[in-house]
Amino acid sequence: MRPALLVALAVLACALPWVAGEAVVNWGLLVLLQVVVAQSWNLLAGYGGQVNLGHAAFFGIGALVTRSLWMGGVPVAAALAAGAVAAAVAGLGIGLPSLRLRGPYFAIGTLAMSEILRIVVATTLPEVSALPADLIAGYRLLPRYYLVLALAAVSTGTVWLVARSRFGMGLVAIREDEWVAETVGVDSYRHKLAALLVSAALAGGAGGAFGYYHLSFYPQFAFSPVWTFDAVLMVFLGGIGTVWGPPIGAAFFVLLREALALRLTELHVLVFGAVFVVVVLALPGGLVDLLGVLRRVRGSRPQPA
Amino acid sequence: MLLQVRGLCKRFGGVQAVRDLDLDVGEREIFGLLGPNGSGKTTVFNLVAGVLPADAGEIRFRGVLLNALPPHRRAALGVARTFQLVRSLARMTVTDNVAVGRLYGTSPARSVDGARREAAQLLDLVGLADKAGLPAGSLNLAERRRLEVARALATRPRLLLLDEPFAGLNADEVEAEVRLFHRLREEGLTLILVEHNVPAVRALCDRVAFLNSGEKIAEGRPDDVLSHPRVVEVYLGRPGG
Amino acid sequence: MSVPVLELRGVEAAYGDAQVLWGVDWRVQPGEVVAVVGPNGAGKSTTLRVVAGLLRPLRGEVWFDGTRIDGLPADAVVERGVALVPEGRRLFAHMTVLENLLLGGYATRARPLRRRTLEEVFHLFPVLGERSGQLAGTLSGGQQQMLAIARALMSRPRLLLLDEPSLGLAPVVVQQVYGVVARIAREGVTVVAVEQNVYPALQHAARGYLMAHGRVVAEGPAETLLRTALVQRSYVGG
Amino acid sequence: MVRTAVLLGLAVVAFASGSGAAPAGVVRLGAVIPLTGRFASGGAQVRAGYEMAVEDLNARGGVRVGGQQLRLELVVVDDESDPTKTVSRMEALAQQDVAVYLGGFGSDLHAAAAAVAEKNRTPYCGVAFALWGIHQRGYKYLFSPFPKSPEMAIETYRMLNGYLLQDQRPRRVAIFAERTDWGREISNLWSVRSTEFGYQVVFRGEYTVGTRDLSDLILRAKAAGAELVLGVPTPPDGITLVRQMKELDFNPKALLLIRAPDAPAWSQSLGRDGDYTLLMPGWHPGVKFPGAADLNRKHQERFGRPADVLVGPAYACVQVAADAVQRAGSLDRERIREAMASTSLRSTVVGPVRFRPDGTSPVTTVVVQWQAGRQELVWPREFATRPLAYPAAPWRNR
Amino acid sequence: MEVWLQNMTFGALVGGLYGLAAVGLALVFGVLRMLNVAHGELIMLGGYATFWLFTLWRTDPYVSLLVAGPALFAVGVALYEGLFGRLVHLHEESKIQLSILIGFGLALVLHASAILAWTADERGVTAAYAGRVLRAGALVVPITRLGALGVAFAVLAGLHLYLQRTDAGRAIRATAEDWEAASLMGIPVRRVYRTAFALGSALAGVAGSLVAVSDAISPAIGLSWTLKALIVVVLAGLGSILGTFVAGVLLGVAESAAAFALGGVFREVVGLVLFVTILTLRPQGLFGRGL
Repeated sequence: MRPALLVALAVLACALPWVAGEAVVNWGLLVLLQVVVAQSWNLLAGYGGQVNLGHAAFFGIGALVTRSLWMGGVPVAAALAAGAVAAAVAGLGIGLPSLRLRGPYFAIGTLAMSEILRIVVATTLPEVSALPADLIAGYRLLPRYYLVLALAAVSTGTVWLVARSRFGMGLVAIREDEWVAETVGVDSYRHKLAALLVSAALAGGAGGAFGYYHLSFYPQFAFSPVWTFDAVLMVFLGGIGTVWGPPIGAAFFVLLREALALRLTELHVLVFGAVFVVVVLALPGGLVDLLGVLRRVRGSRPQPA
Repeated sequence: MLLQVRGLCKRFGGVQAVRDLDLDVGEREIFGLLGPNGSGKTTVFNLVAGVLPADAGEIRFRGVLLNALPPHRRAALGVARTFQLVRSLARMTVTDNVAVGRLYGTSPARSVDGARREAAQLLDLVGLADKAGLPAGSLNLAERRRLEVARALATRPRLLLLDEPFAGLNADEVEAEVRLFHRLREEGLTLILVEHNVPAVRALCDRVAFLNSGEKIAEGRPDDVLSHPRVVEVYLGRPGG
Repeated sequence: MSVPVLELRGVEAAYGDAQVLWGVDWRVQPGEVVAVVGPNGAGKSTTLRVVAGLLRPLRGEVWFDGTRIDGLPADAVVERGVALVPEGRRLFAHMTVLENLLLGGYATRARPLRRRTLEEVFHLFPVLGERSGQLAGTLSGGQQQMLAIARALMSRPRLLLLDEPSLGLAPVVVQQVYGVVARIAREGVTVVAVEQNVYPALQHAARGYLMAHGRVVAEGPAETLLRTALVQRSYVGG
Repeated sequence: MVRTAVLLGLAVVAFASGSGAAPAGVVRLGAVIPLTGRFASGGAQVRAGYEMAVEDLNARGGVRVGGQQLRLELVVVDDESDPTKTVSRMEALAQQDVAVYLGGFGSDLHAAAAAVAEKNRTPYCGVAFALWGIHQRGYKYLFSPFPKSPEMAIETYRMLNGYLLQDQRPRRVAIFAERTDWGREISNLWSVRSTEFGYQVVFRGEYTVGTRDLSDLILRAKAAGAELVLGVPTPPDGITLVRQMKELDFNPKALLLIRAPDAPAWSQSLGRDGDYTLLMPGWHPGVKFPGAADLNRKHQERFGRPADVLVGPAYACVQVAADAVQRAGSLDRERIREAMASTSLRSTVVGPVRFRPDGTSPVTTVVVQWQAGRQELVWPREFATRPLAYPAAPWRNR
Repeated sequence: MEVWLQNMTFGALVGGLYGLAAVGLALVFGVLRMLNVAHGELIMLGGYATFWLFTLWRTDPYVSLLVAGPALFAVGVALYEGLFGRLVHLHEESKIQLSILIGFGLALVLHASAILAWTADERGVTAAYAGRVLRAGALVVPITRLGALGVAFAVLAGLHLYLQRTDAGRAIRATAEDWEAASLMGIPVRRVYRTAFALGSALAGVAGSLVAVSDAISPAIGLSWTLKALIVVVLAGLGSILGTFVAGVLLGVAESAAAFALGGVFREVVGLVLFVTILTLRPQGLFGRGL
């Protein structure tokens, strides 16, 4: 992506709360939150080739730990860090056994493990986690927005760095052919595990931000497989294994859905589904291809004399 | 001895793929493994490279027992290989296929950029410099074979295992490869190759071993082994083939 | 000369952006055994894929028995009487030998005669009859090649295309395979065999093409072609 | 490609041109309701109630604020039964000058929504949730003219004792609690209250929502000789429960399920097996409160049946909101909240409404029973359209 | 002991439905290499077909299978021609990816359309004989569920025979194994794809009918059935129709046993733990031959 465009986007993102209303900031926050979830998933799936369908578990653990600590009086930064670490530890617990599975077995195996976690949380913590009235009175959206913005920047930066690092080269080699990667000296298990841990920590951070952002939700909700599926859809839609595909996918996914929901009371789900299918058929390589298309269109336009 | 194999055995289901095999390959030797299809040659490669666990026996590389080490550890010690059915990292560029090797292996490059620079030199060596920026999946078979060699070399190995490096190459290409392998040996590498191409084996190998049904039935200089009556019988089918 | 059973006129083809055939012309007369040799990447297999309908040519025409068949899907080409034994045999490994053979006779024109064809095939390849209940993936390499050819014969082709039938087979087995090919040809089936190894192919064919870089560079009687190939040093013989 | 670019462009334009502030002369009520997803069936009833109430009130001239007649405008947004979307869509409504939030359906969504209302300092009137715990968090903007678990637990036993003589009563009670906060809350209350009314809980079992087999609970309750079964299943779980009770030939004398039998589809799905089931939907079209008959008539015209059980409470919510706006004499949300807290309405379709400090309201708790494929009001007795049918006929005799 | 047996019986009956729900998904994935995540929504459509036939004309739910199956077969043909068929020329990875995306969009469209058409209410079909049971000693077996299991088994056995014994069935298997080789046999591969997709949809339709009889349907049931089917497919491993069915039954039994031994809230957890355990011990699934 062009640096000028990147700077413009960054300025826009930072200035958003000062120029737009609460609802728009809220949408911005949701987009950025999904950027973090999508990027963290993209890191493992797009670069390491491991389709993890249990991503929601990390998000949920981050949300649960961060929120419990924060509501218990721990400063939010520390709570968030704890949430990310807890998610990474869970990544270790899930990763050690499941990374030995391959392809669809890894995908469904991780899905099963996260479902186990969700049901256990639903069973042991059925109470709603609502902020008490005094915390609500002091609630401000702004710090939440900037926190999520920072996380989105960190996660996208992480993917950008990984894509350019030795570690990333090793990961991509594993994605392409694990045997070959091993025979040139890539420790595939440790690479995958490391990618999973980073992915889990980022997802945990996103969950932590969600726990800090949301006023009232049931703990099991943060473990819902929908978090995983949304991430998968946004990454596929935007362009898997690219740095800019997931953010584009997330923006499209969230904003189109919200825009339709506010305008078409009954039909919005139907229209969203139909538009989604049309876009997928029109851009099978992901929305990120649109960047290339636009560039080509601009480049080929005849210059005015 | 660089590579020492003692009593190596491997069984797949009911098939004894490798049976009680002993091999000794010295530094800077070019060693050939011959034998008909299914004689266990590729299995020996897989056992030495570590993608398959051995049932019994020992594999020592420069005195280090390899048996329990995973493939990437063996690569770090200096064992590199190519594959019979070429395996390229299809959606990576030709340069990056080689750069990956440079970033791992025995003496990894410090930076990705540095690895890519060195990769470019290796691509020159194998004659792929003009394809550097293409995805590896777009190369043809002969080019991918050379890419595999470059990638293996990028790990700075001491021992290079070549699985049918001449399959599907024409005479000029084979000749170029033979020259390349001689040059690698001069630079200090040891090569073991599995090959059907008899003239190339004669031209290249110092010593060969002949396997049949997982057992070594002859070992020695190529001419001697290829004229060994049992070898002629099982492999060539008719004299002078 | 009579109407050729197979004729290619200026066939060009590409995989994606990469063009691999640059105007291939073949003329194959009924009952011939034709060998197509050439180094790897010469476009031999690609030409067969074009004839069989697996790849649509960019330009050029493919005529079979007086009708144009380029652009037809593979299954329609089979219906007209062309059978390809693909490189690597491509058997249905998880299905039995018998099932593989029955599938070979799937084409509408072959199905009514399937029982009879099966008997003929078992006569030609007795080992397949013995192993008809065995999974195809568990056969030995030579048996697999026999099954691949037998499966193609089940469609009662008038033109049989063989892609690298000797690849990966011990020399003794190669002799057996070509022995069968000769018998098939005697029954009146036209055979085109693509080989990298000049010897086995040209030994059993009367005539051949030498291809390189996506073009036919020489054609003629097998003997002559063998010398040309050697002179051009395109090969180190096996 | 071009097609996609145009589509994307349209999406962006549509998004950017968001509808803004409410026009003058309008009181905007914002409702985020599940119209798709798992809570959609309840959401549809709630929505119908809101829409009909707004129509009726506007037909009567709307509300009078500061000497001006203002029209009510209802903005309905679907949250797809997803609490995160509830939040973002409530925020979007906040930008559109919503004077009062109206609630959706289901405790997940209410919990999220009530907190957003609290944050935005906007009064929130919600029905169709009986969870009492949510009212105990010190929220000031949350109001609910709907019976809550404590009343429901008491009325359960009061109704039985009111109809049945000592020796007829189903003394041995089994509670099938879904593993949710509401399931736990009410099953505890049912347990606690049982002894003071002369009942004994012989079996309490929990299950997760969405299960396809409840035979383990049924077999245990049967073994314990339960005569009364209490539960709060979701509709699919309720259908599964009744079917399996029949299959396992478990014939309690009474079966009371809250929520699952609310939907008119209950008897359509279960036929005669759905009969005898008791429910506590919070309202019934048979109540003789002012306006209820009128509402039923209009509902009949539009949907071909009297008002569904959630339509009434939803309708009442709009009545409460309109009343509060009128008494506040302004569109200032703080003042509307004050007014709503001091509500004292004598004539809504759910009867008199006033609010306790926790936002709950001592509204009439009704008990309804499916009889011959119809929902009949059996309690309170003065409104009863039919007497209680007891004991339930064994499955095989229906 | 009898209670245990009773419990297991129920589990097996529910599990038969799991198996049937999974087979259609497995067939489509095995032949086309596409993951139709709207499979659960097709089950939902099958359920509504049965529901309306029953409500409008009192059609026996087991008879309505004969309508729901073919109706969903037609829907499958339409979906293949309109959507999924556009992906067949892509390579495997893109095919899986894009089929998931299209399935997701399709699921939303079907869900929303179903609400518009039939409201969001939960429905079920209760025939006159529903709830009747067969007795074997103390064991009771509800006939509707037994019927569902019997139908599921009969349909799958029929499918099995079709795939093993007929030319069309062998063509489907051959295409699943190697579509290019299949086309060289004269098999019209695209027509086979369409047939397989439509068959998968028809199986979803039949499963939906049985869900309406023994469970409840609503526009929202799709996702949970898709997930359940996915788990059964992987548990069984690809490549075996009857294996998929057996895996479904096993999962049902395991869930019931768990619910009984440990309490209802652990039912699904134990099923999943069992699944993960089997996966780590036998990564190719119970009956699979690896991918």
